[in-house]
Order: sequence, then C-alpha cells, then structure tokens
Amino acid sequence: MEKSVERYNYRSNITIDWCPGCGNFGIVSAVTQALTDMKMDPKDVVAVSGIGCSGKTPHYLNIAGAHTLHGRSIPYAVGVKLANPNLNVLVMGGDGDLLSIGAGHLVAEGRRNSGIVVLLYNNAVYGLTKGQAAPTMPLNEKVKSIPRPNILDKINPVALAMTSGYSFVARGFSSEIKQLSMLIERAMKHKGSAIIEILQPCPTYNDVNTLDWFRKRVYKLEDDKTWNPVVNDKSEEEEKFNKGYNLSLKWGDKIPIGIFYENNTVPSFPERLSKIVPDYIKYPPSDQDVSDKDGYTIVDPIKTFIEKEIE
Amino acid sequence: MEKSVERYNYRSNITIDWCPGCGNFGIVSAVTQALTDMKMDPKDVVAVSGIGCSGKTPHYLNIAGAHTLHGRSIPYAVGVKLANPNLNVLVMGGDGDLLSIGAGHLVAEGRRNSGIVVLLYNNAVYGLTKGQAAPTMPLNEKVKSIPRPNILDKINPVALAMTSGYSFVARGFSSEIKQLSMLIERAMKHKGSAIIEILQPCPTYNDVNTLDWFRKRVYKLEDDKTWNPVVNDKSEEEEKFNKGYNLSLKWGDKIPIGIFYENNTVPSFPERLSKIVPDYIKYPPSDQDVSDKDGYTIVDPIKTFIEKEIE
Amino acid sequence: MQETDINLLVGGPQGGGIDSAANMVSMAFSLAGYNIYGIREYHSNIKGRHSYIHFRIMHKRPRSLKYPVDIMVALDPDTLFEHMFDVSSNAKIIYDTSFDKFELKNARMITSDTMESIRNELKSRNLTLDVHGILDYFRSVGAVPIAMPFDKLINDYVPEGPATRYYNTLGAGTTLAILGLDIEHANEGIKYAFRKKPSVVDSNLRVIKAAYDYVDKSEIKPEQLKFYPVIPRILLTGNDAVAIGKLMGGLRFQTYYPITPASDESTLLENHEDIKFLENETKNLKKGGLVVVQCEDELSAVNMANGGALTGARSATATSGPGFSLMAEGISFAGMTEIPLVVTLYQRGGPSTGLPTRNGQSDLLFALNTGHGEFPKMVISSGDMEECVYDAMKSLNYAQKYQMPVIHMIDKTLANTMDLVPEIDVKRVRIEKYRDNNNHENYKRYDLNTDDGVSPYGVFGKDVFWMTGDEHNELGHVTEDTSLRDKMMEKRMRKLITADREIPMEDRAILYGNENADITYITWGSQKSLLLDAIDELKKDGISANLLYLRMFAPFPSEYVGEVLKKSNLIIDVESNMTAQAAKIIRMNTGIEVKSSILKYNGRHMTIDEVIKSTKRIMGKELEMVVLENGS
Amino acid sequence: MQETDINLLVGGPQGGGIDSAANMVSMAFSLAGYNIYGIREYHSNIKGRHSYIHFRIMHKRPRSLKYPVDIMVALDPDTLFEHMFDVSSNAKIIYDTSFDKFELKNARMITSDTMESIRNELKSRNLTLDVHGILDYFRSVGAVPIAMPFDKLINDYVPEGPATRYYNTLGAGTTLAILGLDIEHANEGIKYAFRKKPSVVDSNLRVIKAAYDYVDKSEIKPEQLKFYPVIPRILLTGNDAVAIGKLMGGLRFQTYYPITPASDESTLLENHEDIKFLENETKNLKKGGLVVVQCEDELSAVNMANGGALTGARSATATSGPGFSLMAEGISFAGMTEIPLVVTLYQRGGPSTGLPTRNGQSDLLFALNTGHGEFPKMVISSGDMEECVYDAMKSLNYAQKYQMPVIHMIDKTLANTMDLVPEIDVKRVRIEKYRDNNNHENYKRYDLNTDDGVSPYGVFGKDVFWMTGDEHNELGHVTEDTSLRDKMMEKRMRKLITADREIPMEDRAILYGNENADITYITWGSQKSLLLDAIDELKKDGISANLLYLRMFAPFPSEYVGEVLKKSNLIIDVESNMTAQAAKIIRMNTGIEVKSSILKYNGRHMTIDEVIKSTKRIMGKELEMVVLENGS
Ligand SMILES: Cc1ncc(C[n+]2csc(CCOP(=O)(O)OP(=O)(O)O)c2C)c(N)n1
Ligand SMILES: Cc1ncc(C[n+]2csc(CCOP(=O)(O)OP(=O)(O)O)c2C)c(N)n1
Ligand code: SF4
Ligand code: SF4
Ligand SMILES: [Mg+2]
Ligand SMILES: [Mg+2]
Repeated sequence: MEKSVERYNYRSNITIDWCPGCGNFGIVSAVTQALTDMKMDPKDVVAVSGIGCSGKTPHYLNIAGAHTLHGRSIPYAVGVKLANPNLNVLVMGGDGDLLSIGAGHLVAEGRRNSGIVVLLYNNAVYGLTKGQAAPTMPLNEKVKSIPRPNILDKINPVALAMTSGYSFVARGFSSEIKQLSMLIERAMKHKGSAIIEILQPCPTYNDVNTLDWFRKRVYKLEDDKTWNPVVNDKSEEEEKFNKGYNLSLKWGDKIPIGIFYENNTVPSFPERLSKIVPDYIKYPPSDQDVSDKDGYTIVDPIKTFIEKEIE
Repeated sequence: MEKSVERYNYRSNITIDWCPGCGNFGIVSAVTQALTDMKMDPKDVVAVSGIGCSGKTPHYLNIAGAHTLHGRSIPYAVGVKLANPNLNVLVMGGDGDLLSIGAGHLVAEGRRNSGIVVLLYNNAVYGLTKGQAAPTMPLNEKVKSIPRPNILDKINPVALAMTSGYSFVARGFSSEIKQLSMLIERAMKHKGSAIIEILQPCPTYNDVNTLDWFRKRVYKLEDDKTWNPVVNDKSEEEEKFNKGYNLSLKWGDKIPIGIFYENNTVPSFPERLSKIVPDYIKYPPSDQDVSDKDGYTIVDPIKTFIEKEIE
Repeated sequence: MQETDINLLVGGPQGGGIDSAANMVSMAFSLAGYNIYGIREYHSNIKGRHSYIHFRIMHKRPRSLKYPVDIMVALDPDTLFEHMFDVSSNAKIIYDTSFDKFELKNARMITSDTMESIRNELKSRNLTLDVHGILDYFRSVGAVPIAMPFDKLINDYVPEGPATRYYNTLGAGTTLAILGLDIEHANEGIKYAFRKKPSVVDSNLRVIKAAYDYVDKSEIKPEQLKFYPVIPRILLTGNDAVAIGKLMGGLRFQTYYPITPASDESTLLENHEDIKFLENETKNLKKGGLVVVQCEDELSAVNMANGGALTGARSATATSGPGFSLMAEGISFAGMTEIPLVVTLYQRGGPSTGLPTRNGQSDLLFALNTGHGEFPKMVISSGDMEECVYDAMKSLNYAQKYQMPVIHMIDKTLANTMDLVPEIDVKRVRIEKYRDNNNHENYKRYDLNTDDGVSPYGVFGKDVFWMTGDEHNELGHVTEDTSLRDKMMEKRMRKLITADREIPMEDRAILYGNENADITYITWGSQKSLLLDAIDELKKDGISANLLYLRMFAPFPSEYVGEVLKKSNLIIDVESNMTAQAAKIIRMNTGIEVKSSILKYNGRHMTIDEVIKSTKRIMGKELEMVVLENGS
Repeated sequence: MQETDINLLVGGPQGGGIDSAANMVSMAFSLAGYNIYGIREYHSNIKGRHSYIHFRIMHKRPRSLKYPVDIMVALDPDTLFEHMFDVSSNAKIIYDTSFDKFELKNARMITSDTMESIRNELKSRNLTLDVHGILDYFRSVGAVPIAMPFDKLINDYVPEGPATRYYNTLGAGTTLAILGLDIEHANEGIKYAFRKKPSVVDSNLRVIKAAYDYVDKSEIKPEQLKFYPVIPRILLTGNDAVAIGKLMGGLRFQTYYPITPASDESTLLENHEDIKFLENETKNLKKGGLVVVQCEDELSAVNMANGGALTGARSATATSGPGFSLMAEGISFAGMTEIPLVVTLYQRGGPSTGLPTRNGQSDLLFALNTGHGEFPKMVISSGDMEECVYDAMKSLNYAQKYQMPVIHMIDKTLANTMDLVPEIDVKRVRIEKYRDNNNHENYKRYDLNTDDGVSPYGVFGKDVFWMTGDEHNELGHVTEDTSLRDKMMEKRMRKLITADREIPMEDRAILYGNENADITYITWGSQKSLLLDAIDELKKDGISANLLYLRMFAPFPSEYVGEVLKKSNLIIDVESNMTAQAAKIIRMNTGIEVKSSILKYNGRHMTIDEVIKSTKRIMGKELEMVVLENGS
C-alpha cells in the first residue's frame, strides 16, 4: 500500500451492460472515488467477484480483476490475499452470491479475518438469472419478477457479518456515493476483514426497494456525533458489539447506513500467520524464489522433515 | 405425531464404536429418553446425520435413519420433511459438519424454518478425522490433537442460529441428560425449525473442554424462574431476541444452558406451503397417487399448463 | 406451387420484447394453420445486448433452421450489423428510419471483438462504417431494406407511448402483414403473447393495426399466403416440455437453484404447483399438489431431492453445467444408497461459466463419469419436444425401477427451441413404481436376495430402516466386511445389467433411414431433427444417408451400435462440442473409431445449410473434421 | 542360505498403538540393515475396531506383501479371529494369555457381518466359538501359538502402568526378540517411534527389556538373523513422499479440508511451514515459509488454491473422493482460466463415503472427465514412493508450464504404505516455471499469438489484467463473439497437444520386462511394485511376463500403448476397482479391448500370492476375470 499514483483512470474502457438506472453504477463510482482518494497503485488492488450482475464489476475497473465462480469470490479473494498479503483485495458480490450459495464462505471468513474487503450488493433479487428472490428479500414480499409473495425469509447481512466475526462491518447505499467511498476507504485501511452491505436498487426486477424507497429511509450514522463504533481496546468490545448488533436489526421506516462496528483488537490472519511462517510478509508465497540458478530445488528435504531419516 | 407407542426400545442393537467417555453416549440417552417420553412411533421419526463421530448416531437408534454426507444433513432433513411434513425429523451433526462445510445450509434453514430439529454436537474438534480444530474452537486454543494453537477463531452456534432465523434456539450439555431430553422434546413440539447446541466432551482429542471443565461452568437458564424466552406475540419479539442474543455471547466461567429463544409467531415452511400447494398436509408429495389403476398419469397436462395450448 | 418455407430473424436488444414478438408470430402463424420452429439466441445480459430469434415457418412441421433468412426485422441498428451475412438475396429487411444516421462506433452493446470483425468486413468492401454502409451492403447482395418510421407510426396509434416499448410488436406485425397473414391472426397472437399482462393488450393491438395500415398504404406487396385448417397443438420450448413430462410422470418434489438455461423449467413448475387432474376414474385417488423448493445452492438442491425421494415422493432437480459440477457428490450418494433421483441437465457452452446462455453438448463424458467411485447411473438424452416430454416421464420411471440416479440431458438449443407440438398423449408412457416393500416386520433395505439387483424400496414414514453412504449391510448399517462389500458392489452394478436387458432398443438408439446408405450420421440431442431434415435434403441431391441416433449412454447399447456401424460406409459424427464425445464413448464401448465429424462449439445452434455443405466437403475428402461457424 | 523374507502382521484395536509398533519395528529392522515394506489397514473409527499392519522384511527392498504371514502379533483377541486364514503353517502367533477365556460373542468390535462368517467358519470345523477354538484351528494347520502373560510382564517392568498402554511395544518387542534382532536396534526403534513423546520413551524401553528377557527365558529359539551394514534411508509413507515432493517442487501455498486418507499430507506440511533450505548458493534468493490453510470445505480449498496461483505462488490442494467431487467446478474454472493448479487425489474405497479408510482405484474415469465443459487437464498417477516424490514435483511443473489443472492420483494403499527410501535426489527434477510475462505495458493474459497455446503468465501484484470463467478475449474480458470463442477453445486445447509432444514417454507409460513375454500385465498405481515382484516370481515358474505401467492418463500416450499391446500375447489388466477403468481408457484411445483382468474392490491391498494364483487361473483359461478377496 505504499506505492501510489497520481491521476489514474480507475475505470476501464469496457462498455457497461447493466440496465439503465441500476444501482451498480453508483457502486463503481464509489469504488473509483475511493481508489482515487487513496492514490492506489492499480497493481496493488485486486477486484474479485462471483457471478451475477454484480459479478461483472471487475471488468469495468482498471485494476487487476478476477471474475470467478458463483458463490466462490471469498475463497478466491482469500487465496490471493494469503498468497500475497501485500495486496488489497476487494470482493464484489451479489446478495445471492454471498448470502445464499456462498454463505458458508462468508461465515468462515469471519473466523479467518484475512483482511479482505467484501462489498455485498444488496438488491434483494438474483439479477442475472431474471429476478428470483435473493436471501435479502423479506418473507411475503412481492416484487414484480416473482409470481407470488416470497416464501423464504430474509437474512440480515450486517447482523450475520457481526455474528461471524468480521472486524469491520458497515452498510452503504449506492446513491450515497460520497459516504460509500468513505466507507470503502475506511474498510481498506482496516487490517482485518471488512464487509460493507450496499443497498442497491434493481429497477428491472425489484419494484419495491426502489431508489425512492431507499432515499426516504436511509440516514447516516455518522450524523450522530456521539456514534463511535470503533473498538481499540478489548474492554469496549462487548458494549460496542451489542450496540452495533442491536442497531443492525432496525429496518423499516428508518434504515441506518454507516459503520456499525470496527474492532481493531482482533489480529488479522496475516498477522497470525506471521508468527508461524518465517518472513511471511517480506517473502510471501507469491514472491519467493523456489529454485537455484540451475533450476534445482532450494529445499532441503531431509533437514525440513528431519525426523524421517534413518542413520 | 398422533400415533404413539408404549414401551418401545429406541436403542438399536448395533455396537457403539465411540471412544470410552465420549459425550455422544449422553446424547443418545437424551434422545431415546425424549422419544420414550413422547411415546413416539418409531416410523414417525427420522434421524438424519452427516459424517463424523456424530454422524454414526442414527445407526444406534431404532428409528428411521439416514446417515448422509458430510455437511449435507440439513438438505437431506429438509427434503424428508417437506416431502412428508407429517414426519418428525432430527438432524444430528458435528460442529464441523454443520458450522464449517455445512454452514451455508445451516444459515439457509433459518430463512426456511422447515420444522426440523437440529442437534449440533459441539466438541470443538473434527473427531472422526483425528482432532483438527472445528469452527467452535476459539482462537489460540491448543488441544492435544493440534500441533500449535488454533489459528482460526470460533463461531458461536447459538448466536449464528438466532441471526439466521431459527425460531427455537437452545443449548444443552451431553451430561445433563434430563435437561437435554426436555430440550429435545420442546424442540420437537415447536413448529418451526429448532436448533440445540450440545456441549460434548471428546476425551480423545479435546483435553481443554473436558467433562469437568463443562461441569464447573454450566448453569441452567430455567433455574432463573424469571427467564422466559418464548415469544407468542410479535410485540415481544425484539426484546426477547435481544436478550437471548446478548446472553448467547456469554462464554467463560459461566456457560448458560437451556432455551435462549423460542418464537412461535414465525410460520413454518409447511405452513407457508399449505397456502399455495393444494392439500399439502393431507396428501404431501410422499403420499400421493400418481397413476390411475391402469398405471397411466392422472395429470391433465393441458389444463395444468393451459395457456400453452393453441385452439 | 412450392411449399411455403419462410426463414425469419427478429433481432433487437435484450429486454426489448423479442420474446413477446416470437410468441406472437408463432401464435399468429399457427392460427393460419402453419407450423413453426424457432430458436432464441441471447447474451448473458439483462438489458441492451443483441438478442434474436431465428424462425422457420412451414405447413409441414419444420425440424431445422436455415440460413440465409428471407425476412429480417431489426429492432435496433445492432441487428443490421450483427447479421450482415445472414440474409438471402431478395430478403426483406425491416428497420426503423431513424437508424439511418447511426454510426457503427456508437453501437455500444456490440462487443469490441465482434465490432472489430464487422469493421474489417465493411472496410474491406469499401463501405462506410454506419447504417448507410450496411444497407449498401445489403442492397449489393440483392436484399430489400424496408425503412419504417417506428416512432411516428407508434405515436400516431398509441400516443400515450413510450414508443420504444412497442418496437417489437410493430416489427413483428409488419412482418406478418408483409407475409400476408390475416390481421385477426396477428391480433390473436398479441392476446396470446400478452396473456399475463392484459393491461397492455389493447395498445399492442393498436400497434398491429398501425403495422397493417402502413403496409397497406405502402408499395410493399404482401405475399399470398395459403391458410390451412388448424389442428390443436401446444407451443412448447424444451424447458416446458420437460416440466410437463415430469409432472405427468408423477414428479411431486422438485428442488432447484436458479441457473440458465435450466431454471425456466423449475419456474414453470413453481407456477403450477396446483395440479389439474384428468377426470376419469381418479376420484378416489390421493391427489395433492407439487412442491417446488428454491434452494440455497445446488448442493442443497441435489441432496434435498435425494431426501425427498426417501419418503417415496418422486423427486428431481434441474440444473446446468456449473450446478451439475456441484452435484457430483450427491449423485454418487444416490448411486450408493440406491435413491431414485432424476437430474435434468441442461447443457450450455462450457467450460466453467463459459457461454452461459449459449448452446453446447460438452457435458456428456462428465455426466457419464460424474461422482467418485463406481456406482450405477443412467444417462439419457432427448432430441426433440416429444422426447423431452416422454423421456422426462421415463426418467422418473427408470429411477424408480432401478433405484439409481438418472441424468436426463437436454441441450440449450433444445431448451430454447419453440415448437408447435400436436396434443400430448397421456397414455403413451405408463408410470412404473418402485418395487414395493411388503415385509414391514423385518425389512432389509438392501436385501441381497435379488436376482436383478433390485431390493424392495421401503420409505420413511412407513418403514424403520437405515441407510448410509458408507458401504453397508442389508439393513443399511455401516460395514467394512470384505465379502459383504463385494456382494453389495455386485448387487448395485447388477441393476445396470438388468436395465440393459429390459429397456427396449428404440429408447436407446435408433437407426433412422435406409440401412444401406452412403453416409451414416451419428448424433444425439438437438441435432436429431436437423439431421432428419438433412437426410431428406441430401436425397434430393441423390445422396443417401441414414442416422444412428443415440438416446441412452448408460447403459450403452454397445452391441446394437457396433452392429449398425460395422455395416456403415462413411460415418460422420455430428455434435455440438469440440472433442466428439459421443464418438469417444462409441469407441470405448465398441472399439470402432469414427473418423469424420462435423462439430460446432461456438455456442450457436446448427443450421441445415452448414451441415449439408460440410457433409459434402467430407464426402469430397476435402476434410475429415469440419467446424461449423454460423450464428451471431 | 535362502534370503530372509519375513511376512509379519500386527493386529489390535484402533487407537491401541499399532502405528507406534509399526514405526518401531521398521526402524529396528532398518538399523539391522534390512528393508521393510508395510501397509496399514484400519476401520473408519477412532478407538476400538480392528486395525493391523501387514509387513514384509527382506534385505533387498521388498515391493509387495504376501499371505500367509510368518508371524502374527495379536494385541487383542479380535485379531486372532479376524485373521484366521492369514497365517502359514509354522507361523508363530503371539498373544496374551488372558485371551484364553475370551468368547467370540464378546468381541463387540467385530462387525456383525464379519462375526457371522467367522462363526460359520468355526462351526463348520466343529470348533468352539472362542479363543480356544481359534487356537485349535491354528494348531490344526501347523501354526504355533505363543501365549504371553502381557499384564504380568508389563507390570513387572513398568509398575506405574497402565499395562494396556504397552501391549503394542510388548508385542512388537517380542517379535523382534524372536526374529533375532539385537535389543539395541529395538531400543532405537522405540526412540524413533516415540520421538515426539519423549516422556514415554523410558517406560517403553523397559517393556522392550521385558520382551527380550521373556523370550530369553522361554523355550522359544530366536532366529539367527544376519545383520547388514546400514545405508541411509528415509522411512516414508505415500502421504509423506508427496508432501516432500511438493515442497521441493516449489509449493508455497497449500489449502485443504480434512479427509482420509489425504489430510496426513497437509498436516505434515502444516507442521513444516518453516522450510529448511539447502545451503549452496541460495544465499541471495528470496526465501520464505510455506502457507497451509485449513479451509471450511473443499469448495473453498480448490478455489482458494486457484486464487493463490493467481499471485504466482505455486499452489495445490489435496483431497480424496468426496472432496474431489466438490472440486469439479473449481477444476473446470482452472481449465478455463488457465490456472496452474495441482490437486492431489488420494483414492479410497467408493462410491460416496464408501470405505473411507480402505483402498480403491475407482476415481480414474471421474478424474479424467471431471468438471463440466471441455478444457485441458492433466491426470497423472504414482505407483511407488520415489514416484510420489518426483511426480509431485513434476505435477507442479506441468501445471506451471501448461497453465492447467493437474490431477495427481495416489491410492490409499500407497498413501499408507511404509517404505524405506534411499536418500532423496534434489537434482533429479528441475523446477520449471511458467512462461514469464515481460510486456507489462500492454499485457494480454490470453494472448492468442502463441503456437503452443501457452500465453505468458502475468500475476496479480505485478500486472493489471482480468480473468473470468466466462469465455473471454485476449485481455480476459467476457466475450460471446463466435470466432473468438473458437480460437480460445482451440488455444486452450492446443496446450494438451504441446504437453503430449513434450513430455517424455518414461513419464507416461513404461514397459517393464522383456518385450516378447507370454503375459503382459497392465496396471497403474500401487500395484506397480507388486507386479514387478510377481514377474520375478513367475520367472521362477518358467512364465515370462512384462508390465505396461501407466503413469499419465491425460494426455494419454495412445500410440505407444497401442504399439505395445498390439505385440502382446495374453494381456491382463490389474486394477483395484470393479470396472477395469484403465482398460476402458485404453480402448477409448486405441480401440484395443483388454479381455482378461484381475480386479479387487474389497478395499484391501493386493498381495502377491493372490495375483500369481489368479494369473495362473487366467492362463489356464479357467476364468477371464478374477476378483481378489484377501484381507481382513
Ligand atoms: C453454481 C452456479 N449456480 C447458479 C448459477 C447461475 N447464476 C448466475 S448469477 C446468479 C444469481 C445472481 O444473483 P446475485 O448474486 O444476487 O447477483 P446480482 O445479479 O443480483 O448482482 C445465479 C444463480 C451459476 N452461475 N453458478
Ligand atoms: C466432503 C467431505 N469432506 C471431508 C470429509 C472427511 N470428514 C469426515 S468426518 C469429518 C469431520 C468431523 O468433524 P465433526 O463434523 O465436528 O464431527 P465429529 O466427528 O466431531 O462428531 C470430515 C472432515 C468427508 N467425509 N466428506
Ligand atoms: S437486472 Fe437489476 S441488478 Fe442487474 S443490471 Fe439490471 S438493474 Fe442492475
Ligand atoms: S474421537 Fe471424540 S467425538 Fe469421536 S468418538 Fe472419540 S471421544 Fe467421541
Ligand atoms: Mg442480487
Ligand atoms: Mg466435532
């Protein structure tokens, strides 16, 4: 994160093929804004996505991009991050991607805390497969793309992320670009794993949670100057966690956006690994020489696995 | 659940091959106790397990048993339950099974609320694969089967289940057989999906959370006569949920066991389906005739899919 | 007079109503007594990218599509560019006057790669890089561009707008008018296409009127179309046909996770959980609805379907490649524990996410060998609408009879084919149930005392028994005993021998045409009907061909296939994949190497013209393998 | 004097220290200059069920095991029953005096199925259903039961107890004493076996003394064992060997989810993240540790390894059947996006959970065809310790060079074989890296301008590029362009042709023995060394045999295999599966049908006696296919 660039265009020149009015446009703007503000070297940021409308995002950014498999963006991102902990890794995933088929990985990442930043695009539907209910759609809700009211209940992404152990948890809104870019920047600067639920209108399929619907409801947590969700000392943990969690359950006429919880006392996985794996940060797996100048192994199998030798 | 039997031996005659002192023995006792108390017709209860030491349980019970795949016990159980909602379906899964490889299904089942009962055997290790850390083992804990302190953090099963939407959430202890059998009975009588985390010593691999360790710490929630975690009206929901959730975070010198939360106001999936699928409870998928006396279909394809016909 | 044979292409932006246009055209023609056959091509995109329907309209039932087309309707300028090579001399090209000013470089939704080849093509012909250029090109080959003022016309008849919403109806309506269809048929087509959105029917009818009035007043001379009496038929896609077959076949529990091109089947079923029954003699039967569950992923879908089957419910799931990959473990479990599971596998362009909305037949070897370890499974494949219906029924039967997973393969082309199917025969396939257990006292789920390998099937709710994916004894308890292991392996595999013996050859492999032909085609899936048409065509050129059509890959009809091929002369394998998978399977089972092949893996449907041309190249020994390239 | 050739079996309850006994015996013999070869058999159970190690001890390196055994050590009564047919006349059977009173019906841990066959066996011989009966049986065949008072002996030397904890050492020590090994060797064996638990070394040494003293004072006459000079060797299992090879081969990122019999590899690696380097000339290199991640499941493991590889780190994962089934989608992704991924696949008894701790070779066709769609992958297989080491290195090389997934197959027998391997050659295999990208300005990840199909490999952290599992253009952006699609498919598949051309035949298929033999065996995996021994044995009987040993199934060396087999006389396929999968692959690729086969699918390791006997039955035309049954 030390390298930095001036005046770089973080948007690629690929035509965006999202529907007109899609909230994803705002997300792209917020991401490029954050990268611009941070003067991020494009080689140092990797965008990892799954499959869905959301999954197309990396192609629209002029940074390294991996558009992977439905539900598996987190494992890919963690692979990149742990093999090269010096990279900034952003996950861009749909609510179906991360909370349905990928929910197991989302939960597991809380325990790992690898230091990735997860952007969860919440449009309450499966966009790319034509509008089926996503796990963020409440029971009995009826949007235009489903033939009858939703028979499954919703999961609360902020509450789930907190319960799973993410050490930075926030919610943004795709039309509040300035706040969202601030949230992304904060998340990227946070050492452990961060997640930002992003409320995102899908005008094509979701005619309930529309742009206006959100506009009327969202309010910013940071507008309350007494709101301080940051834990820098274990003693504050329980209280701030409970506050953030209980707040996350609020949904209805007023929807809070902003940071719900940030805990700086939980070591990240790279920090944990550094204690075991020699020179992990200096020479991570991505950056090692594995052969000598003649091309032969540099590992001493006997010394490494010493107890196995006879004589 | 109407049929009932007197004096039935719910233990099968299969030799149990768990290690001496394993907490699983207590779980089997509690299950058979509950079934005995409920005079359950053995044909009406199905035990579904994944793979692990825990996964062997169904063979030791004299009720219908499906010993399925690692991590997939919940999908199997839901398949059985939704194809025949008149059955009582018990899931018996390890903490690795349900919280690691199966975590996605565990979370999804909260949204579905099919009416299954999940018994989560928490021994903090992967028993059958020789003692690796399970997702319930805290960060930095060192049990005898792992070579270095645990590098992953733990997930809290009660908190996760509540966040996911289970409408009955409890914790038991394998040596508190009477309470555990009561919890199982209560869970089985509950309409929505229920989960019981069961603290279970694994003397072979886990030398931290031993029988004594638990004995010293557990206390019963119901011993506090003011404790009432049952929601029968939506208005109580928020407060009781918050109480139960915050309590679930307590872990250490005192570990609460008992019911954390029961919400009777969430319709179960079979109840939701009954509104859409004709005669769902009376003639569920398991119990329909699909052909006439000559063996031909009884479905009228044209009338069913009417809009597809021309002329 | 030559038989009517119209090839039509309607193109426009994804989300721009191509589907409704297709439905409307199909219905209108069918009311005029015609048959239609159409295939949809579209991007993996919700709105904006190029999408089209390729149709063929004949009185006798068409079974294939053909390039070049006789009429093309361009609902956007992109269509003109994308299909520059797809029109015949004489073709009529209907487009909006306003496109005139459009420059190629502004066609944002044409992908850069395609853009580049169009640009090169126009440049090499010294044409301008805009609609003028492309129209010049069309004129140069003899085609007739017909410009219509889309917005003005629509605004005149539907002033409330927005006009863009009616481009599809205007384009389709104009086509019908030009082709000489009665406006009443067109109107009925509208009512059908918008049957679920009654509020828009009226305005669309007005647009039809606009189209007919316009053609009437213009210099265009409508065709003289002959009308035929109408016989009852159903307009089906492959997705529909499988759904209907499954329900008729007794399916009562379907699980799925959304995926193209499979989920249309599940969505259709989900909308018909309220089954309508035939009236005769079913009065006293236990009749209920269908349960369809949208799962959290495909791991859940396959295993939940397995769970449902344990109660005796006929259970199935449907998916395509990526989801199928996730089902391997659950299929192996079904094989081991002898669960009647049906998986409908809709193939799309692979590998990985691949071409998610395009055609492919590249999952055959995977399906055949899917899941770790050795266990019996059946793999069957359908090639036309009727097969989709009846094979879906048979799949459920096979699963029940032989207590094993049955993989029913459909390709995307077939799934998205629109075909008018004569009435469905409810007595064609008898429903066969699992072998019932009548020993509830001492029930052994895996009774070894069985000649055919099939043990009675007890179900949860009626019997107490055990089952496990571990090797097990007759009671379903875990065992590691060596001799019991051998017996159980042999019992399970024996069921495949039983199936091989019992299932009639016409359900497994069929030789269409004359035994002693010059050419023997081999194929499976959606190319079936195309090759049948091709054989007819070739006959006109004095070439005799027959078709060895494969419907079942496991158990494979080795002997029959071997016998047919031993007698064949030039054998040509036709598949929508790169590695000629069916040919490999044939060699594995018979030793016979099929040397010539016509393959296509660009994701688009095969057309009869390219197949015939390639056949002739192979006959002329110009090439052994031809890769087909048609399609945009 | 005949060469020493001792077959030994140590059996006892799972968790009863069989492993330590095995390690101790191996080390002791190796210090006496011998070689050992052993295989462990155990239930899927933590404590209590029957487990055993089958050993062979020779001066020259043994490569197979043989029944009947010459010595059997029974640490529990179950062992006596389970192995009633496994001892030779003359065999010595060491057991605890207290077993004498034991009745078969009290052997709770013998599964009911096995129990039943033992019971029937004893009954048919009119023997009592207890230890007396089984001892009578042993005596009747000429074997010599040696009863020892286990508890008393141990209590005398290790009064602090508990005695049961030392049964293993006592049994093993007695064996060594009887076989004439020096007590010093036995003591060294103890130190090795308990090197990680130094606190118990002393008490175990005392038990060794107890054993030697006992034999000394008894009437048993120890063998006269010749001692040889010791050469340096390493005691390896297949799991160890692969781990070592991977690390030497440059592996720096390994992901896994626990599963038998794969996770021992990952656990070993996890305990050696602190790599020790060779000293010469590596001073200025960038050296760091190994990262091993225990994942939440196999979906995560395979995809996380893919992710790691995107940074340039050599990445791999390891699993067995059920986990491998879950990896299909990730492997298809690696094929599509050209990721160098290595998956070590440890085969166990399938299908489904199957026989989780037993042997099988039933995942070959699945591995070869895994993942939806068509993409290049390599499938290689190892058959002995050295191959495990060097093939693991080569797998990483192939993955890097050809940018595709490489599946490296090991079977459970090999994974759990204990073998003394002469020093590892660090210069045997050169490390080959991916083709570096040196155009950082205009980098095209999937540059089509490549003859061999291989484009330069850029990595995250050094290059900005894109990649997707959708079909893509050279930059890695999604495309659905038809001609680009064809080019990309062809580019990817071309890499397999390149690999086929470049990789030397000895890494793919080897003909061992005389070209013109009466019999040609075909095999792969752990039967390799057994068949090499068998060929030697048969020679003694005047039968000439050779072995076509297969190491690489994709790309398959069709031509070579075809040529060899065309010249062969009687071809016998030897595999640990039911459907002769390698033979099927041979037929698919060469058309040649292999008619005779020796197959085993009861989950136990093959032994040379049963293979030789079966060979003779096949030669005598008694049978075409023989199913082997040895093992408990
Ligand atoms: C294994 C697998 N299953 C299913 C699919 C089909 N699929 C593609 S996108 C998608 C869901 C998209 O929804 P979401 O993740 O919410 O993203 P959105 O489109 O709403 O941004 C699905 C199910 C797939 N590609 N892979
Ligand atoms: C797909 C798959 N991956 C891995 C395994 C190996 N496996 C068997 S049991 C087990 C874990 C057992 O741990 P847990 O679920 O906690 O159950 P316990 O033994 O502790 O009761 C694993 C990983 C498997 N059977 N299937
Ligand atoms: S379908 Fe919804 S989420 Fe997808 S691009 Fe369109 S508006 Fe956006
Ligand atoms: S390993 Fe642990 S959980 Fe498994 S049977 Fe033994 S004590 Fe019980
Ligand atoms: Mg979404
Ligand atoms: Mg556990």
